[in-house]
Amino acid sequence: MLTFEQIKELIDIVCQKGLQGLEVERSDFRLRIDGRAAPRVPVGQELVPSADAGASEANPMESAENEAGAVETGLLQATGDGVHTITSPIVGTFYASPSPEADPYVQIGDEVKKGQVLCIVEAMKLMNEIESDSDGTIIQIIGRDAQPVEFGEPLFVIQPA
Amino acid sequence: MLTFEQIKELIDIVCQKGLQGLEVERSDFRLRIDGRAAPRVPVGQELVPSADAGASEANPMESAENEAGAVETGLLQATGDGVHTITSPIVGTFYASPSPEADPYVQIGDEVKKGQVLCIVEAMKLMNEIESDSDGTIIQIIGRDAQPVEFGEPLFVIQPA
Amino acid sequence: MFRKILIANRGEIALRIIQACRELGIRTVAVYSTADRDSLHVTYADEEVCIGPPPSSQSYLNISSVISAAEITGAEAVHPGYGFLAENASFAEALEECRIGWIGPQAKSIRLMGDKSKARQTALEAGVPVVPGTTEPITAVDEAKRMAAEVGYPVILKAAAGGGGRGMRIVQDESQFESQLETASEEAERAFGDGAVYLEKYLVEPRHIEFQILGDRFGRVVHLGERECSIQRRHQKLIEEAPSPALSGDLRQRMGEAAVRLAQYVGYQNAGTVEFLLDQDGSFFFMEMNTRIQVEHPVTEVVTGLDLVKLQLKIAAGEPLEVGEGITARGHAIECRINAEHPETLTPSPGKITTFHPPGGPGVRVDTHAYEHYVIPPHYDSLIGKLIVHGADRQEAMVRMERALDFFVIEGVHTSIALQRQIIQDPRFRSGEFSTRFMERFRMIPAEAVAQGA
Amino acid sequence: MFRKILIANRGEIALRIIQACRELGIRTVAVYSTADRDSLHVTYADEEVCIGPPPSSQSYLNISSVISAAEITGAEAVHPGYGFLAENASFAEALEECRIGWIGPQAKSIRLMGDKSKARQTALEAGVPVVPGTTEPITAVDEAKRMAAEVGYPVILKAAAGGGGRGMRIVQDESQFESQLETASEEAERAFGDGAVYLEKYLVEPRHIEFQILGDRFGRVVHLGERECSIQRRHQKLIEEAPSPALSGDLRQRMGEAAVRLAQYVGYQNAGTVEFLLDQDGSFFFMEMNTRIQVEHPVTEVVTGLDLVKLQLKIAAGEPLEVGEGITARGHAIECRINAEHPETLTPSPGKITTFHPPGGPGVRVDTHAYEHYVIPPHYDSLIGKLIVHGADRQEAMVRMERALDFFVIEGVHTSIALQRQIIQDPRFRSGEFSTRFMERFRMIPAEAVAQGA
Repeated sequence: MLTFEQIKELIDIVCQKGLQGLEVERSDFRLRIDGRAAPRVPVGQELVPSADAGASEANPMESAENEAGAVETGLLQATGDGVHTITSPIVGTFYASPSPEADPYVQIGDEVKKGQVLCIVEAMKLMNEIESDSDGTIIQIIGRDAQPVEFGEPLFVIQPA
Repeated sequence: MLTFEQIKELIDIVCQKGLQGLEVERSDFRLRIDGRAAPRVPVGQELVPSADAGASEANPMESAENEAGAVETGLLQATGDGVHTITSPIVGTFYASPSPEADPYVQIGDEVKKGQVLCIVEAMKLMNEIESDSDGTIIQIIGRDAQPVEFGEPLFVIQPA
Repeated sequence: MFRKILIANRGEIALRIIQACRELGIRTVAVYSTADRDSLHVTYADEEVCIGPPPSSQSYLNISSVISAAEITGAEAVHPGYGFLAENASFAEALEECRIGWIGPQAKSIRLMGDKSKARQTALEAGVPVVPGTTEPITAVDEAKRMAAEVGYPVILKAAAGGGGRGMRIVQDESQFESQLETASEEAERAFGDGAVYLEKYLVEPRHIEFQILGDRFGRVVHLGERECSIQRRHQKLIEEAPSPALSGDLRQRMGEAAVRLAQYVGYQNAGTVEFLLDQDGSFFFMEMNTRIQVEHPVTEVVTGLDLVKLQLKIAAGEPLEVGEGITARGHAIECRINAEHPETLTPSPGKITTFHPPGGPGVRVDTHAYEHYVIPPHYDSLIGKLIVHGADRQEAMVRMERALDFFVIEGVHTSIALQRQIIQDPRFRSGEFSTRFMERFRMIPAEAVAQGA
Repeated sequence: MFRKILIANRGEIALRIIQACRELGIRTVAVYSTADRDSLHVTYADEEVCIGPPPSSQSYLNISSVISAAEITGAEAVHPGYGFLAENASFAEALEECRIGWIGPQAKSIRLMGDKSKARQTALEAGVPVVPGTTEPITAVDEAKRMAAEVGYPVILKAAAGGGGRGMRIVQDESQFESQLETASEEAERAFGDGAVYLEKYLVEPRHIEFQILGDRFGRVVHLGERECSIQRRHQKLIEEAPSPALSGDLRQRMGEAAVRLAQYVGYQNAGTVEFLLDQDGSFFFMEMNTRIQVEHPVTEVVTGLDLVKLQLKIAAGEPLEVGEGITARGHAIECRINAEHPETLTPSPGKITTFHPPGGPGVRVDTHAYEHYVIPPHYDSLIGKLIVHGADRQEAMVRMERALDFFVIEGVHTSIALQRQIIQDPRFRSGEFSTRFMERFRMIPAEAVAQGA
């Protein structure tokens, strides 16, 4: 059986995690929490005319756009406990290495320091070096070489040290 | 078992968090809190342009129109346990008596039989006698003499025998 | 001008009439069935009266209820819209007896034009060509053959008692005449117990061309040009346009004059439409006259810049026609009727509209009573709106219609939008070379196939 | 013609450009800030690129981001709409360096007309009248007095360093001249540390009249008539119309010729607008030239039947102007700018639109990016749509606008609809006799008072 304090704590967890509901049942005890009302799907999506549906599939941001909070999470996407995402601060073309012949700046598993260059995003012929904003280990490289990236698009996932 | 104060606290939490509901059940105790309903003004109302808001106030049907089920209830309005409403089957002018000098067909408190004439609704110079559809006692006369009535508008309330 | 009128209709046309009344300072009374409580014509009218339960026979078609509603609200006249009581001469007469005005032609014009054979006879008297053929059933084969030669092959043999295609035979040339006549007569005998057969010229690929007419109380009649209405399915118009891509200036003038001549001959007042069949060789034949405002009146409004419903009200109020001679059309207009129906099966699709986003921008007009959350009742016809575009020429009108259909988002019910998008993109539609048989040959590409091709 | 362009804007004008591109078969790239993810221009464009966070300085005004977006999507040209980068000559030049096309006038025209004093000088050279006055600060009182007599009283004295009304003095006649000059100079000295003062003719009740210009790459320039834009508050236009009720045919011709003369003198290409002040005596003066499409372009489109955005695209693609000489306006058009702001306090009202029901029917056009459930972000201007009506004459346009405003339902945010309804009903607006000072004198009746009166 759960105490009053424990019930309160469970409610907090349900809300934090965005769960739809929780039920606990024992022989002489039953608890049911119905999560927050589901956020309405943004109308922008509903309004995509069917003829156009294919046009935006290439957009890797799409999946993040369903959340009302996407503006914030797009900038610093927490994809799990402790890890965080480096996003592109500008529109341009992603380059993993300083020149076509050179080795990539970083590879998966590399330890990086805050301020270390991770890649280049070219915009209007200017090579913008993108630096790591924390110490840690590269656990995922999302940017693909010589491919366009938008503002806020995730490039790297880092496990902070 | 939860104290009164604890229940109040849980209600506050449900509201604050925007939960849809909470249920706690123990051997001899059950608590159920249904979260706030998402406020949703009926669309028909929202679309009334403000400049016109006054125009329809005179319509006695208006209050019934907010309910999706109004179509049904307008035809046979159950206004309480057992009583029922005689509505106008046609558009026209309500007359309580067969002629201006005559007494009204019925008065409050009168016992009426099924098939007994209760009033006249004039439509296109035709005097349509409106009959009671059941035995009972007249407990309310809603139609006003020589005033227009719409289809489905309540005329009498009867307490069936 | 009237101070208050009653609108004996529902849906988009009721709303259209309210718009015209607002602009003329006329108060409006809406009537509605219990199924239409949440309809916009009820919301936007100045007064509203519930006249009956959902079935139209007990509400919108109930003459006594509609007239009572006019009486209890003190409405001076009734606008019938189209459909329902619009072409009911008895209704017009009943109103007259009750000293309530009628925003439409005189009852006698409605009655005359409502009778197909009298209308045909009247057209002949007015010197307006009708489809040539026999007026009496064929008795002598030789005379019938001479008649067929006179009107020119192919000819069609029709059962006098007929309908629905039975007892109908198309005869391509004289060699087949006798055998086909025999078959037709036998079929007619079997189907209707009457072997009598008429003969008529058969139009292979006719176009449906109609002329908008306006007549005032002072005997003046003008036409406002034509509408091309050949895109129909099961005699339901789907897409209309003005002007017709098939008419030369000379032909337009001759057809317009014929339409005016007929209207003048019957002393026609208010708005009406004279429908013609146009043959491939440029000859045209009177089909029927509609004694009301048409669903497709906006295409004429868009190219002429006139407001036909306002003109109807002004004529009914006794004002002389303020329209000049030789109204010129500017640009090109196309209308798509947006129906709540499955685009392939054509079954009606009543229910709740969950998303409703009409298109806007240059040259786009939307006439609709629908809105987000509106529930389309199952009791009435499936028209939920009309999308009308205006372009500098037919080419611009077509691409604008494509764009507007693409941007028109309706969810929750099926609509004809997908079908119309395909028609607009059809090469034959694009070319302007089509007849009333267009839809017989048109095969819609199912939605899944469209999605795969994209 | 271009195959793909990028639209460096948001809101209704971005959508307007998408519409034009669709009709011309041009693919579109939308750019958007993170605040505009759910905007319709993003939904309806063929491709979309997020270019930055909500502040426009970091997104819509960020030249490098916009150009990068064009580069990564392979857009051949950029349409800037109005506002943001539309009159930024450096942007036009940067695009040229990157070999990306620019749908607008040449950078030199933008730069020249963006400099008020150079623009004034250019107008003088082109023989287009400017408001008479001194071009150098007043040094000798006597000469200034002679000048004042020449331009005619009243005159206005303006601080050379000034702005915001300080150091401005209106002089009604010569007897006040010296004392007012002293006061103006002292005020200017105190306010700006510079007592230099100019003299200019003071227009008591001027009207704001602007002419729409189009120029192609082959040196051909035409005007499409005027727009009346005198209904402004704090230099923000609220209501525009075409034609102006103040212009005779002769005056229209002379002003139109002056506008064309100026555009031709600077070798102007693409769409532009020459703004004039029109004095009560019929004399007119060049004010400025806007080197972009205007918010109020639809009123010109509606009366001419032309699509200005399509013409911009065609001109930029090197096509010659296909517009004939002497374009005739048909009927009368009025536009109301629908802003999300409190109609009395004018404070912006961002937030979620809970009900959005635009009007339809004859002669009504709606240009909007809003929809039911749309959240108006607080970062950009408050224009959420434009309601444009077309009528046979000014009278019909006015009653139609009233009707359309009445039927336009927006809930969840405050809008300017109530204010505009009152302006349209104002007797002075109705008479057509008004100036740019109309709104100074206009007092809105608060909503409660309107409700009580009803």
